[in-house]
Amino acid sequence: MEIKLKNKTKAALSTIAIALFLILIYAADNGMFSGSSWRMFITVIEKGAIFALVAASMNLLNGFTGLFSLGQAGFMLMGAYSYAIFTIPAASHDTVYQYFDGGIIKWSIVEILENKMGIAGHYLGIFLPMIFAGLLVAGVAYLIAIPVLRLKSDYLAIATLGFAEILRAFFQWNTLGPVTNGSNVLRKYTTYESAIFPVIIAGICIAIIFLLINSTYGRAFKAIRDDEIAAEAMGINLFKHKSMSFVISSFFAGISGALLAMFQTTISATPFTTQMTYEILLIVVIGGIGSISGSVIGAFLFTASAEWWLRGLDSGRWLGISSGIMRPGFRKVVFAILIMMIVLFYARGIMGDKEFSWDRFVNWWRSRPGAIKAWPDKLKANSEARKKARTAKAVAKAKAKEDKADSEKKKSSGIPLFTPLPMSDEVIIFDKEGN
Amino acid sequence: MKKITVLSLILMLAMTAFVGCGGGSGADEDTVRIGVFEPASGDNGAGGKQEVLGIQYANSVQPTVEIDGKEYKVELVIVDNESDNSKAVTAAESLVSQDVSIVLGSYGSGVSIAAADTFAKAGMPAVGVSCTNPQVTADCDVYFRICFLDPFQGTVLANYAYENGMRKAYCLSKLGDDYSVGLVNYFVEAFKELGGEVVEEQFPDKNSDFTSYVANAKKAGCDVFFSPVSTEAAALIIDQAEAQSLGMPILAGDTWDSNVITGAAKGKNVEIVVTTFYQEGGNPEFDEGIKAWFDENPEAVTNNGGNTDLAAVTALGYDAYFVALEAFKAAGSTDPADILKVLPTLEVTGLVCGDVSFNETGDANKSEAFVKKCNTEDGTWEFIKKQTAN
Amino acid sequence: MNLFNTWLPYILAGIAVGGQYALIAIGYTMVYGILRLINFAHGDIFMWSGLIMVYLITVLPLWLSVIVVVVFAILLGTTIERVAYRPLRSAPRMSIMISAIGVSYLLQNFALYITGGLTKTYPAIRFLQKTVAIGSATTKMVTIITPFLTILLVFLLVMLIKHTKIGMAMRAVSRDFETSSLMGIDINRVITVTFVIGCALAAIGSVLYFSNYTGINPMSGAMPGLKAFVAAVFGGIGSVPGAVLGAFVIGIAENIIKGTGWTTFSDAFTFVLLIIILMIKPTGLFGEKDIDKV
Amino acid sequence: MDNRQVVLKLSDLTMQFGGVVAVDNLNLVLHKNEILGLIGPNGAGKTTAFNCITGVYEPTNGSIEINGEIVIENYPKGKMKEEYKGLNAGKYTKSLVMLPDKITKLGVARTFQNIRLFKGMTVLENVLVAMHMNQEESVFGATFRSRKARREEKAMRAEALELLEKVGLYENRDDLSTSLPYGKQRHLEIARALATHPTILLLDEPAAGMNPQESDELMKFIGEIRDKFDLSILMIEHHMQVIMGICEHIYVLNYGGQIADGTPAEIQSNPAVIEAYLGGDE
Repeated sequence: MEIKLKNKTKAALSTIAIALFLILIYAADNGMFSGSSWRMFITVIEKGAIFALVAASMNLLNGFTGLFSLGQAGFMLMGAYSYAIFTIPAASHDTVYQYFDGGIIKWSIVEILENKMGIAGHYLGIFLPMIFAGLLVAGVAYLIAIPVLRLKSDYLAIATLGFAEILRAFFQWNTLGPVTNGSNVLRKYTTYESAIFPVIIAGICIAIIFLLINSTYGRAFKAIRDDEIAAEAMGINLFKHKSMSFVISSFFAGISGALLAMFQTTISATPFTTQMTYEILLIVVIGGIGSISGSVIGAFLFTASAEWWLRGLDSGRWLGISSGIMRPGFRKVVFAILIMMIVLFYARGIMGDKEFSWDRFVNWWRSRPGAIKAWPDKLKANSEARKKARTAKAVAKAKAKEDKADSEKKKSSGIPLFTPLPMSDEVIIFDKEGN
Repeated sequence: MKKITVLSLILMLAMTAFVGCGGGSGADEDTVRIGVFEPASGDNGAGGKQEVLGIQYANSVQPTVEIDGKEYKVELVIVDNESDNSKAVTAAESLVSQDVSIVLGSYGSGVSIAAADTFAKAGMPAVGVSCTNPQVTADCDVYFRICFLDPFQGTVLANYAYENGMRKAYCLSKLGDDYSVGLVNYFVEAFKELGGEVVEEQFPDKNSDFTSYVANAKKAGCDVFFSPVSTEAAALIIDQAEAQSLGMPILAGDTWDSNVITGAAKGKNVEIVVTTFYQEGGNPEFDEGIKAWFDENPEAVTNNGGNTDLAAVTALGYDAYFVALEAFKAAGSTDPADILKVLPTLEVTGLVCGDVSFNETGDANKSEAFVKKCNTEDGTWEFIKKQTAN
Repeated sequence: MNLFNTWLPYILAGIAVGGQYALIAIGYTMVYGILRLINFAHGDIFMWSGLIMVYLITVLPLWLSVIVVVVFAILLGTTIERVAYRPLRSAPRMSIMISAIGVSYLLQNFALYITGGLTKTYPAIRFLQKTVAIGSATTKMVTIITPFLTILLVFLLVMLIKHTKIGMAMRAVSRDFETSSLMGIDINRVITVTFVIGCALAAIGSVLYFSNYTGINPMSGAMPGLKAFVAAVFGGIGSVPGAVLGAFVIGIAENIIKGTGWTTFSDAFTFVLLIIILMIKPTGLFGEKDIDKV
Repeated sequence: MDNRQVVLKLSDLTMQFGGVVAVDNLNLVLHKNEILGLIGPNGAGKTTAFNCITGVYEPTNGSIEINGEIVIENYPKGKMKEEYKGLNAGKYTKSLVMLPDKITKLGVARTFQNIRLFKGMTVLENVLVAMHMNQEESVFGATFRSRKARREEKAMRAEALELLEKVGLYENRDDLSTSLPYGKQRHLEIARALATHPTILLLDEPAAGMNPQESDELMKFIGEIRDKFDLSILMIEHHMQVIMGICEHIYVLNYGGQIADGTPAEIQSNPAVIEAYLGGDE
């Protein structure tokens, strides 16, 4: 009993879902709901969107190109800094760069553009440095790619991890203080005002990654992931495509870094450790390596659990249960155990390597337990439809057998001609394939 | 089937978020909540916990407050900011979302700076307990603090060093740590002005090998080893100083006024001098009270590092709690906005670490720091003098 | 002579920490040699060995604590192998590496919970922490003992690998995993023994390391772990003498860098070294070339 | 002599791994539209020779000429200088390397002995991947679906489907490549190789694992694609029935060295070949 929706229906459903989501965020962000949980909801949405973007970018590398890279935190760090440095208002430079005589950059792009173009300049002033952050990171990533991409899987992982650590030390270096503020936090830079902003930017970027993956270049990436040698034999230039994936992934990591800077309102190099890269990697794993929608879902789940739902485990009361073992740190233990369970018993993650599709969603929704109970009148219709489908399937199968035999015959007689096959083989069984 | 299990699990979690936390927000009418924004883990975990102890002790001493003629029970909402600037924002947000009336904290300036904008956005008054970096209150209307500042402390330390004949200082700070880098900076500024000479170095995150830094200080022929770093690193530095016979006093700021240091230095041939907020024995009543409280709460002793020696930040935490209560009384309301209005003019007396009033940036008006020296024989602090910036 | 005296403390420190890295690096190099897996959790096993010692010393005498620590590390390591790596052995390489990262995350977070995020002070082993003077430098006894003990242990290990049956099996498995299993070598046993050796050495390393740098927190294992791994790569992964040499090189170089005032980059340097060696000689100093079968 | 155009020429090709000479002084000529067989016992170095031609390995000594141009050439260098056991040590002085993707772009396509399909992809996608190298649109245009990209994609799909139809995989186009039965996977590999628009096709044991009837079909199929796509084919095969039935000329390798070459009839009666096969491990 499978339903196939029309493309128009799918598009409409997507539009409605996105619109509802944005309205919900807008409403919650502007305090239209009472109850302070909504504040936390907004925080989780913002942070989740940012991590969804960086997870998707990591998935592009690890899941779609098969490059096990662990440099994502370093690239985020760089993106965050290059955004922040150029948007600190001139008046705040003395406070921010308090140990470096106000730094060497005494202006803010946002202010310059604002003076010229008003409010449009303000947004352009946020947007341009963000893009610049992405481009700068992409450029550095290209330089790193030249030596690093020659390495095999695990060496690559450790080398990229090393580069991230080097970047971190570099940004904390006192000598660069007039630009990076050394070990001290950068703050007071321009940030977004509405939670809609990171959601939309991250959404657009993820959509671009999605489009890329479904282009011929995306196919080339997947080919490299599946079999480097065969891909090369198909005329795919390994270095060109690997570095392309690496650079594009870094670009988006840079953008997400800029968004993270805006979210946090202060930025310092300290938190961008290997630990952070591991967390991004675990998001990718939870969502499913090779599924962009999985990474998005994973990011929101991870953020919500870590920052919100499981916080009670640290303070001794969770789900109404109070216990002495729930003291600070317990949340992280539970969390780590959950992740290990996913890694060991559920290695494909939430989405496997499938993407979200309305077809599957609708079919899953109909097949969930309780669905039939909920609409008893549909029960009969369903069973009838199922019976009908079964007969249709049987007929189709019989026909397919004939066709197969037919085509076999044709093959033996030379190059067979096209014979359309009934659609019965295309039935998607969600529980088996998409679990 | 698996899918359904996972999904129901997720749904269950999601429910708890709204139910669990939401349940909290619908608190009793007669309860007022104080948010405690402190690290319980990470680099500053030890100090953060000691600061929380002071607040908790104060809460046990004075669990209620009378606001506008009505008796309120005071409830503490404690979150862990993990000593991590990126986690600090969400931790702060979770406090705001739990309807606290005022926030106290944090130990370590970085997290306070990171959270300042979140509190500002929510109009939530915050009182810094031991965050000494000037940036915490600068450009932030909601942040106040009851301790002195790094420029002041740096100058005090430089004065002390110069007055005691030290002319060349080795300054060690931790890369990426605003507190130590900032304090070293002010120290260097003041020390150079006095005519001293300095050697500056920084050690990277997660470093535990201080052999070479100690060797560097010896090589450079310095007279004093200034390293106002976290207590974690401090213990390792003391250890190496002993192993290599450093031969010069170690000077540090308020973070070192902790039993971690006295514990590490006990029985070792090192000289440690610190500046701090609180003079032990300055208020015997408080000292005795908290020791008795420790006796009743074994968990508090664990959080204090396994013994009942007092840290300065515990005393400051105690003071911060009472500042918050006074703010409630003065505002006559539990609404953050009302509290914010009365804070700039608030004056609190009778505290353990000296009276508190705020200047226009929101900093406490404090003009002297206590200089203490570690007695390495019995592992206690000895009061030396009160030192001013001039 | 003067120059020597100036640099002596750095070199001594470098040799000591190098020896400690070496003991960790052996675990990395052996596991990688056989399973082709970077055991990201190895550094955390090292950290846990130190942590357990802190708790044990309160109830047991010193000598017994050390033994129990070694046994604990072995149990922890083999359990991790059995639970987190063995089921994934036929899975893609990335999965098992992710599993290793997951285990590392779990071990660190569990340590965070147990310690409450506070740094624990390692128990004083008076004999190791005694101050001694060498030339112009004074240092701890452990600094002197470490390189000798390391070399002795490595010598024993090399003997074991060269001259015992299990050692032979290990060499065979590291050369060709599949063929060896077809030849009737009990792969699981070989892997278990590898983990036993690696973890035991890491535990001994932890006693030396934490006697020298006495603070333990949940992140204490991460940096030494990464550095030891770099050492293993430097020496040619799979090669025990290579890992030991690499560890000493990294330990000494790191301390000399600190001595020259580039302290900001003392950790970053390790990774620079890694990238340079991978560029020039991807198989490390003593590594063997691996030819892809097509 | 054969006066057809020479499309592929191996001269003194030697490949030595450490102390093992896998391919020893191989000289081979492939003419246009010829079907050439490369046979020999296991471990004779046939696949290694393929890997040298396609740029996977860098040969130790010798040269490879494609369509009249030397594209790969090497001589023993460094440590190999002393270790080198092959012939013609001083003959070559240039070091020309070409990566596999460039070789493919020159019109040399191959299949693999142990099928190397892209596992995560459908049959159609497998073929589409092979067409990617001819795409002109940049990654930017392709991502944002420029008009050119859409046109190219459409053309690719049409061509791929046509190709699948020709090899009899049209019905399976949306199946996962690994879900195909073994024989069809072999066909898909060939289709994929054809999608790169080759002039020379290297087939590595295309009939492996097939029953006599299937290999008969395969033989016909190979002949057909040769004509249809104007190919020159070099194939490694163990099925003597296939080799003898289809190849115009055969080279025999043993222990890396070339022991004979000639027409199928000549090979069948060559004593050295018989010796190698009877005395060898087959």
